Amino acid sequence: MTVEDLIAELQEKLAELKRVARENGRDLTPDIAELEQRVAQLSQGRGAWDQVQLARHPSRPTTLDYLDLLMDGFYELHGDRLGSDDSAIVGGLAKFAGRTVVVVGHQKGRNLAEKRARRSGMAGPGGYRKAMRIMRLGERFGFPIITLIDTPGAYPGVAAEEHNIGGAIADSIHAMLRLRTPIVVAVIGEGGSGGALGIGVGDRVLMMENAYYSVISPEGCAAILWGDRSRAPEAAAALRLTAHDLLDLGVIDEVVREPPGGAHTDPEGAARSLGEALRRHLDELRGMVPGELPALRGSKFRGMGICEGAVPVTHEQGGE
Amino acid sequence: MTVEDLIAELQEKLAELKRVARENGRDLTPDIAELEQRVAQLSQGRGAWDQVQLARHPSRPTTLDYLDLLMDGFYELHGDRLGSDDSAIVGGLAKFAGRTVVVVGHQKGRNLAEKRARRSGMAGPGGYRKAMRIMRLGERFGFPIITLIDTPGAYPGVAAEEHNIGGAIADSIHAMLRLRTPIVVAVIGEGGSGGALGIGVGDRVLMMENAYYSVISPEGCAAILWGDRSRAPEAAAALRLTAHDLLDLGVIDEVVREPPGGAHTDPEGAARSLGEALRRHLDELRGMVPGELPALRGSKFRGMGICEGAVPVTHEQGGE
Amino acid sequence: MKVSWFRRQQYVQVRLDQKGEEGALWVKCAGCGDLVFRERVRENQGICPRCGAYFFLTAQERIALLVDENSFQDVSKPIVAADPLGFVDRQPYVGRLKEAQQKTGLRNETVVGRARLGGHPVILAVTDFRFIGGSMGSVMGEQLAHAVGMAAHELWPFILVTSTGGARMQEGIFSLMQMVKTVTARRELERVGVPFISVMTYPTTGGVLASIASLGDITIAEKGALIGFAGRRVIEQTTGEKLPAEFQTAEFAFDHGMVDRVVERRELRSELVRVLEFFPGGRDR
Amino acid sequence: MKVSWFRRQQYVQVRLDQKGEEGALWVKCAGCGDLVFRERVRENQGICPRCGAYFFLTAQERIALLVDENSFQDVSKPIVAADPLGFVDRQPYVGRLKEAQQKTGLRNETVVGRARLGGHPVILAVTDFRFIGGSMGSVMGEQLAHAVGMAAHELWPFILVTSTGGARMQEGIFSLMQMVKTVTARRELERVGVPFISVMTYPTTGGVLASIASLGDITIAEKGALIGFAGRRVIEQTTGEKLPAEFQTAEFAFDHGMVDRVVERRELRSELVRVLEFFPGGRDR
Ligand SMILES: [Zn+2]
Ligand SMILES: [Zn+2]
Repeated sequence: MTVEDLIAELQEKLAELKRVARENGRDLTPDIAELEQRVAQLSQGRGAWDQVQLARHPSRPTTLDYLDLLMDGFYELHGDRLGSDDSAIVGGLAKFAGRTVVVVGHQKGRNLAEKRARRSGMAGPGGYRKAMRIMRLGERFGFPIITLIDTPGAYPGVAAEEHNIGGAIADSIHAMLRLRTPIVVAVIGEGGSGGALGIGVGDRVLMMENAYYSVISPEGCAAILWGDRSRAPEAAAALRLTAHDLLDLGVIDEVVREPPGGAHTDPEGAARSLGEALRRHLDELRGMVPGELPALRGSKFRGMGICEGAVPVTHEQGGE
Repeated sequence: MTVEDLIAELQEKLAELKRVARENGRDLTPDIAELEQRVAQLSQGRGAWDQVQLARHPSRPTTLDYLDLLMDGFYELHGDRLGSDDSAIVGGLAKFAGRTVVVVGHQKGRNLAEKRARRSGMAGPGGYRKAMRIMRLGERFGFPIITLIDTPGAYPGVAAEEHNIGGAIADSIHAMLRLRTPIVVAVIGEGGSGGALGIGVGDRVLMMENAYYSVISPEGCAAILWGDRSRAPEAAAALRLTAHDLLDLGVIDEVVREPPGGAHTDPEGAARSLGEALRRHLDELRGMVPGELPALRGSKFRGMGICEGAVPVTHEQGGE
Repeated sequence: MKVSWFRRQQYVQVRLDQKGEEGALWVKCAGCGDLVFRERVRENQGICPRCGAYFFLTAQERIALLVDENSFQDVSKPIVAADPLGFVDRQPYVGRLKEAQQKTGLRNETVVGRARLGGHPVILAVTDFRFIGGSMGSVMGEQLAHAVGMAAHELWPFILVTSTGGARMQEGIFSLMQMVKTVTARRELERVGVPFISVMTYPTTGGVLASIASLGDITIAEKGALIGFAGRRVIEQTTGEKLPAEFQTAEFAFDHGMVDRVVERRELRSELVRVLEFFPGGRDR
Repeated sequence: MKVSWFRRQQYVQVRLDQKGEEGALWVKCAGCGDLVFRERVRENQGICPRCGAYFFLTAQERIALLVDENSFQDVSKPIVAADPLGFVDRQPYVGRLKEAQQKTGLRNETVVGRARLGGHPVILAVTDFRFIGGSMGSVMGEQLAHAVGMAAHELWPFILVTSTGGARMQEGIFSLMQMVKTVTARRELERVGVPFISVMTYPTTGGVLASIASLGDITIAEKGALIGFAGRRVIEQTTGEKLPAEFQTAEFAFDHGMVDRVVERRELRSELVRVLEFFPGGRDR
């Protein structure tokens, strides 16, 4: 259901309520007010749900697609050295703009079988541990790190909990804060909560125009708040999860333009745009003293948050 | 079968062979020579097998026994944070001689049920990863580390291989070489190959008088060399695996005296003796610059090995 | 990932005071089903005197249970949640916050203080589940960073007692970013060699588990705690898996190497004192 | 832990030349059972031209297969094994060594050289399984330390190709200590930022797997490799477990996250060149 359909449906209900109120003389003001508010919220935030849909578009370029288009050779590395190789995260060495970089990203899969094998990019603990291993490899040789985020969230499964998925994400965040090499993060599709953040701690955080990044999926949010997953569009609007929202909120550093109609309509164009942004940020970071990066990266995130009644905590730009 | 029994048996066979040779006029010289050599080897090395037996004595004090006797409070820590808590290795904080230390050791179990649960001290990958985690905790706070070795070897099992037991031991060796805090290792019972070495990289390596430390179990060695596990006593003699052997070979730093009859006859006495040695070495190491320990530790082990036809490689004392 | 905390009664023997029950003399124990005298429960460290089930503790109760008498000095930052998204669900977030403040008497879900445990000075931070599920938004992130900063400055051990459903949905992406913020804070303690003891109580889930709570030097789970990243229902719905009986309990966390110890509520204070004995330092000593 | 290498034919398609077969024109392939012309196999990189099974490679054959033509310069240390324990089993260790030397024409099991791969200068070390199972004693430890030292000095990547049954029993505790020694050497490479590529071939087991071989920056398993710590028989006898079909194969190691890639013998050289392209540096470049 599109947002337009939903709005139309709500407006029909609203008209009905008003008719009943008028004809039967009943006071339905609170119900009418609530519906009007929902319509307003949806209209105002209709872009949000549309962008969530685009971010999830089945033909949207995945991490491996971008690597094919952007990198001059990607040499995939495998395994966490602890017992598993989680294919929901891919990582390896690549040549980008003539230099070696390390790339790590969620990989959803490009067909049904692959999607199943990769659990649609929902990584388990082994995925984050593999990511850490590969990123540390990059650090050892001073290679900059690029991470590409595209996941509905970490995998919610029994085995994931048994292998301490919470601890794995925490460790990965911790590890990324310590890396003495530049890190540029780009949310290319879905930025699903902790599963996204697990590889999301960078000196720069970019988002593709139609990507979203959220503390919880719109469906999960709707289920918790209203017990109704179908109200996801409203949740999407309320969560302020679009790239432009996040730029306004000061949480990301740049919105990467996509071709009109979205990245899936012109993957090459999207890759060019992403590649230009990555190159620019890596160039800027290359000038910095590697030993200073962890502290700057830390203060960037340390400064995120908005409270009241105290000295306002503002977003400090790390690395500039 | 004791070594004495074995020698008696061989000597009987020898007499028989000689009789046959004499009476039948057959030339059995090679067979007689081989048997004579076996007897000689056994007689010369009879201490070896006796000490292996003592090292495995069911009442021999275990790591937890020594901790009870030596430490002023042992606070056990658990878990590798990766999905398992391997009880074949115990570790935690302890007060020793008035100061906090970190202790890690194999734990065989003190009764049948415990032995089963702890797999008689045969640690899997989770055990070595737990050990690393706890040792790094010690390093963070500058606490010296004591490790107590008492294992027949790493656990040979399917799950162990699936979780990369080889890599876990390699990582642990690597981690111990990097720790910036003093490490004293003591082999208190069985020092079984890689499973022992996985927590065996120290600035000082001590052995209890009746402990053994070997690249392979005597039984395993006998099985490979002669296809006959019962020839373990000979293998034990050939392997030069006793504490005094290893001291002579320059591989360990000190033999810790045990009460006459072995540690199990007087655990308190054994603990006093071990405690005195640990304290002395820790005191010596305390004077050193923590940042220099990894390099010294490395060069200690870097210097181990004897080759011919080149500049002899001798055992350099680290940390002195 | 946000964990729903609505189904907690199903799987551990803990019960949240219901709204409206605040003043009641008797409360019903979720463990044995009996009505027990509220004051008896309070005196008994929030443990049912009949069956031993644990009741929720407020932050104040938790603190009283842990610290040396009269040693606690509240040094929380005087901040309250903002509403950076203008979030409205069943009610506006600002209304939800007011309600929580009125119900709990707290400005926010996180209480930070200087305290002593067995004579050892510490910085203690406690989250209160009654306040919007003890969830982590910008305020909790800032309070924890503030607490850690003090601990690093004083060289006092830092103890964090969590009771939280995870990230606070209503502050959207800011809540997610607190995961990183709290970990940057944790790194300050590493730099100065100050210990961090993480105490997980019922429940410690979602984004808080996946950040600072999992990074303790020592990690202790209170018996009866629920410890897990993803919610049970989410797991069941996503994977169709049947969940083991002990799933996400303190014992499960212990068996899977996530925590150092599982400790009874009655023993928690003495356990922490025991741990603190191992760490020298602290400016007062 | 020592792994017996006597049963290798059971689980991979590799076959060691038998003593006495050295000069034979035809060899029997363990994969298809056919008699194949030895020279054809040699020319075919040690791969059976009928069924694709891999034959063992000598160190020289392995080197020839990997490096640029005429680029290999043997810089092994001129050392041979001592007999520090006076070890005697079926025959004295010194005799066993002489026999191995005669059979292989090598002084010892480890060959170290400077070489180029696709133009990239590297230090290459290869172990030869024919020499007492390619097992690690003091000599291998010293050769690898020597090789790593050169790599660190020249800032050239270090490539180690292992074919080894593990630690060498006959040198007892000294063999065990080589595990630490090789890891200390590996640390030198970290300090200077020189890459270490570990190539595991049939078999890579025991103490070598549990030390330097597992610590590659990049780890490549040759298809058909046996990779495992403990021997199959030891596992079966100790635990009574039934071993999975793929147990300890290269694919098993890959599935369990132990290696980055599994590579066909024919592709190994180009694979290594591909990896080297990512690493700048090396004094000649
Ligand atoms: Zn009760
Ligand atoms: Zn064939």
